[in-house]
Amino acid sequence: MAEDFWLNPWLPLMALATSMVAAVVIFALPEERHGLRTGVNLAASLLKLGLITVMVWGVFQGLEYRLDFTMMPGIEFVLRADPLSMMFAGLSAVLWVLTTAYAVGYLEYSPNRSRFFGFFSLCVASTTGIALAGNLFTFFLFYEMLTLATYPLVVHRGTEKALAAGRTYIIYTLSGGALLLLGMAWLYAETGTLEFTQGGFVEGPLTPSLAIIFALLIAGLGVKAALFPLHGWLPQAMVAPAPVSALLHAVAVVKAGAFGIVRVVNDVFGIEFARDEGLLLPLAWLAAFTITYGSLRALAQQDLKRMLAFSTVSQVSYIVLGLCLASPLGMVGGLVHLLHQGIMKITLFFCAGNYAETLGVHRIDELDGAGRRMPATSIAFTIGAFGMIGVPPLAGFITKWTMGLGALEANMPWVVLVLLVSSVLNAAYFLPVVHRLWFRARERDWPEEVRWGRLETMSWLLWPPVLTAAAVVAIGVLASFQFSPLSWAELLVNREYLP
Amino acid sequence: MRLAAVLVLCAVFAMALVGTVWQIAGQPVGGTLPETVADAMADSGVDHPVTAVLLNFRSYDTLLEIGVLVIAAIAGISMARLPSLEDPELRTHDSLLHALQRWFLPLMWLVAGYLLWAGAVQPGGAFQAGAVLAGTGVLMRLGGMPMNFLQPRLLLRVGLALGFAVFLLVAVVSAAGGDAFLAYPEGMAKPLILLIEIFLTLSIAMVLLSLFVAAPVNDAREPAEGESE
Amino acid sequence: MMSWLMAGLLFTPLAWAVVSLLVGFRTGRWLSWVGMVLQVGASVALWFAVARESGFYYALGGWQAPLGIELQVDGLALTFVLLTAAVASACGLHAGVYLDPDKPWQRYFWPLFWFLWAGLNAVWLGADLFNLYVGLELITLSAVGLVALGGDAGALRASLRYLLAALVGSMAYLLGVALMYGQFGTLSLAGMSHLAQEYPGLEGAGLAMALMMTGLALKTALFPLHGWLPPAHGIARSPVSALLSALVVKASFFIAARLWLELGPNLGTLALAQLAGVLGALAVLWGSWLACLQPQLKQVVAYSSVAQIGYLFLLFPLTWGVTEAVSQQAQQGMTLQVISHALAKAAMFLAAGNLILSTGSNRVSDLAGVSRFLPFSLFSFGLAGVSLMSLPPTGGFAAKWLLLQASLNSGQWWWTLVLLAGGLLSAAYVFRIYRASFVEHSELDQFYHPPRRLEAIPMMLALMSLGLGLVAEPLLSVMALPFGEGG
Amino acid sequence: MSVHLLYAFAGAGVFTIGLFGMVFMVHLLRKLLAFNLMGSGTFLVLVGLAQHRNGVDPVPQALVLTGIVVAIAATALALVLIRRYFHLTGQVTLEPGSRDDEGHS
Repeated sequence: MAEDFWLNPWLPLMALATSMVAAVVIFALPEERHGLRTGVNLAASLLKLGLITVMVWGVFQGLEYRLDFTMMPGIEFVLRADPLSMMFAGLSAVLWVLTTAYAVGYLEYSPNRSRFFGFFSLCVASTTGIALAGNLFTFFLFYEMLTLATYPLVVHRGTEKALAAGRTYIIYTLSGGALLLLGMAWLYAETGTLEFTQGGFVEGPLTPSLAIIFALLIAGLGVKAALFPLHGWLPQAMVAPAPVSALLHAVAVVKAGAFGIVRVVNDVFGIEFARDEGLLLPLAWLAAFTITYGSLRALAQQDLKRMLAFSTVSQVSYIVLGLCLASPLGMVGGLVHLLHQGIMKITLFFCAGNYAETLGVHRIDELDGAGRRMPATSIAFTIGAFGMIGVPPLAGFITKWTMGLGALEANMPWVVLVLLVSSVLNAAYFLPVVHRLWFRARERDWPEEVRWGRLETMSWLLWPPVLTAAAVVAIGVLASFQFSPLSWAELLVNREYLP
Repeated sequence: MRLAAVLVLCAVFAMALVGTVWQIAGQPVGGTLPETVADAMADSGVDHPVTAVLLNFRSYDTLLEIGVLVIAAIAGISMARLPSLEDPELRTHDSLLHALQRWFLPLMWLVAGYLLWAGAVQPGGAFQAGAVLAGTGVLMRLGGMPMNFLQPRLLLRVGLALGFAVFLLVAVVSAAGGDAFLAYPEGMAKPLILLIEIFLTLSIAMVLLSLFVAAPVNDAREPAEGESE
Repeated sequence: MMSWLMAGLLFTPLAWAVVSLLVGFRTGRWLSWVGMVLQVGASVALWFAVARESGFYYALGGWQAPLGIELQVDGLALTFVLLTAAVASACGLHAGVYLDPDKPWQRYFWPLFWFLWAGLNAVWLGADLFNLYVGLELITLSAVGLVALGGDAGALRASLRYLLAALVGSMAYLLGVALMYGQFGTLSLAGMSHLAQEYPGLEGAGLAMALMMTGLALKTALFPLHGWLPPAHGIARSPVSALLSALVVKASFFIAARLWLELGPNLGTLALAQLAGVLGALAVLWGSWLACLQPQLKQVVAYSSVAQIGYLFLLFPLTWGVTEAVSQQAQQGMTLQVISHALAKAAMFLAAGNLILSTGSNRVSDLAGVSRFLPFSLFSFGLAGVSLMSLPPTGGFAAKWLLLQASLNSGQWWWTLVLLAGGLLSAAYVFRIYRASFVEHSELDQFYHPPRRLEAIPMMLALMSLGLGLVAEPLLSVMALPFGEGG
Repeated sequence: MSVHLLYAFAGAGVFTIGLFGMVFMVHLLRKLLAFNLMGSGTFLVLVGLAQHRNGVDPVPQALVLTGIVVAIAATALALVLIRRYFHLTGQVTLEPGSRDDEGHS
């Protein structure tokens, strides 16, 4: 591709527009046009995947994709592609395809699908926007749009419980948004710019107001990233349909928060500035605490999806913790976990959804013997769970190993201890599930069993977790391959942050 | 308790207001408008400064003011009940009133006409004339004269809008010629102002009268004491 | 060319008021369409003309101030004229379908509507204090007439309350005008501004200005003088509510703001500025809180107006005793807030009208299940809600951002808390409506589907308020155009 | 102190009385009368203060004429509304649901 190809500036916008346009089209389609809707959905997600792939290649070649225009005095709308944004955009593009396919199967025969898929696409559009945002303002724009687009998904079922969860969700996230806005406005008043800059644009020395701004920004982002004590909405939001949970937990919402923290630390304050001024250490402690706390709470859960939710609380903080190490390897570990955790967690949620949809099983103690009834799903679940624990050579192991090295590099050995404790705890809540799946015999009938002919479940539901589970293995085994997440994270860190 | 509070507040307000008036009266600043008015009188087309201000210098105010009157009339007749207008019960069968009417009505029309004409040189003008004219209408109505044009039909609406429409047309005609909105063409001020005033008088009388007439009256459900007016 | 456009702009609404008085509702409807086209055309043409050249004073009748009445035709005024053209046309188009043409009183809708429009334009362009008073009364009386049109006891009670409050407000304003004339011997705002600069320390005039602002605050429904607004805006027909909330309350605020910006630097005090800000802040909090508690849909929207008006009054503290740049930001923020609230609130009321039409009830709880059947109007309502919550990229956000910057840059950080809390509270009442619509256990399974045209209009308005944030920069640059000083 | 200024002070007083009536009275007709008092007070101030300053001044006189017409229009509209309101509810105050015993003028 030529370097001055005229389409280049428009590629980010087109990637954004694919899901945006899909959303509008889907809203406009009548409820009963299922086939067409599925077609639009899949076509749009594949198109987006293609566009992102082109951009990934371009960014790898060192190309710059950037589109900007001025919205208000001093405020620009900027979309651009850099290695970090490609990482997140790529993740959301890949998982959008799979989740869409999964959702088509999951929601078959249920009402309000037009509404669901419309907001679903908007949600993905927001995520893409977050990934491609070139300044804090654009980031904020899509961050809030994400909040709004996910609300209808959370309350989709319209039950009392769903509405209550939606309420909690909206209170948490909008309050977070308000904090973020305050921090952003203040930052702008102090510095006069919001443009993400390599190495940060905040200039020392650290004043009290800068420290407060940092705290405000992190708190605002921490709500979505489910940092303790701002995680309360996440387990409640489990009432949403499984594809939504998968998306919320694996890609869109929590990752948006974590991604935002990465952006703020790296491109607003600058990693070295933040480290040298001691901003990162409290954040590291908070992340470490959240990792342990989430795992402990997960231990106590009986509901499968709630357990996964607390596991998410714990796992997302790995990203933050890795970042706070502020050493090259630590950052690589944290950033790569953005992808690894997404793929592993979405596998687990797909599987949980399959159990619920096919067998009517929601609780862990009802899972006895499910491995025999649904082998493919259960294998996928097992792979995901082992990945989470950090069993080599799966994806989770890569994360933990790199981060451990990074902690030593940064001279923060206590982090290694946190990683170890967390892995033990992960094993403690995942292994019993795996044990029930494979080694317990079924004594009762399944609560609500549905049969789908030859396969263990509907093929729309079966293939996505199988594919993601395969990916969990692949990105672990092929970690040193040129376009693997790990290599990309290394490229990113070496090129941009800690050369 | 509430009375005391309101009284105290009003007293405070009154004192502040009197103080303000005192302050302002003590140190007026700026130019004097009356001289400017006097200088411009020659171009105004009328001889009385108040009329000149009303219908020439600040004619936009007057235009909008007539609009306000028309609005009130519209809102009024929007609530009128049609059939009640000619209810015989409303008619006063008072021989004194009838006698008065016979003598007064022509006289009042004359007064109205005079007020209208006098506006050009001394206090008076369309509004005063219209008010007197409306007064005759009220008398006629109370005396039970059939005034079918007060039924909220096209005729009434034309009557209400006529003065305003004429004013507006005059305003826009000169603008169409490239002059400012509401400007009178050279030398035409006097006849145009007179024209406007005549139609305004009619319309103002009509508005006031229709507001007097327009109200929901004589409905069976209405309590007895509500009939008193 | 310019003078024809001006004449057309002033003439059209008044002429259409007269003509539509003479015909029935249906004829009035298509006549009004023609009028709207003319009016929108004149507004757009003038706006571009001024954006290309610069603002000017338009002397009515050829008499210049202080003798005659001059109109101040600048970017700001024309932007508001344009806004009025857009919102009023939308409301008029909606009303043409929404109102029942067979009711005998509806024929009076069009003349009142056009008079209201004329009054609004008179206020945006007015630069003469007494003329502004007449314009205000033109607005008030036609608005009251519209609320009361064919109304029952409740509507009459609301409109009487509205009328009495508005009359007290205008009298206070007029008394202030009387005092000002006694002080300065002129009615032209620009002339007064010059004199006030020349002779500082006129305490009497300061008090007179405070009196005028109090009267205008009453007419704008500033807390705690807001009691009349929710009943009137809640009970009127939806297109009328939209007009009232979107435009009418802004007229009196606009005058207060013009007064403050012209005379405030010399006649205002810190206490007055901060008081206005504090009352605005309380309005934001109290109005939003009450909006959360209302059982009726339109009351929610009406109380939300009380809250949104509160933001506007932050203009006063943020432009007093601050640097030019901060004042500029505050003014821009205020302007955007007026525009975006007008668009969003009109969209909201019109959408609420559609929702009421389809559920047959004004209660929030009766919206259960609507999200399944009427996504379009609900969507418009939601998009407008996004602007009220001031999330990006809406005009509401742009306004809030500028106000945030102004308060941070002037060191008055406490207003930022109000802005943020207000945003969250508005989210609370907007989401209350969404939440109700997502409830699935509705008894109603069939909803009436309003005509497409009714649904399209609020959507257009909502999209405009959404897109406002994207074009804020060019819009603001026109409003900030240097103003050609005329006679 | 000129006689004109006296008018202005009287106007201030009349305005305040009107304001009091507006705030304190509940009967709608009384409120309306109070509004007219406020109007009269305002017009007194307008003319009195201006004439104190300028001598005979046609501008405030014209303004007062306009103001009177506007006030009359408002009064008339209010009266129509009050009459219809009374007709529909039998009430003479704005408090919903409570009948007023004051009697009507």
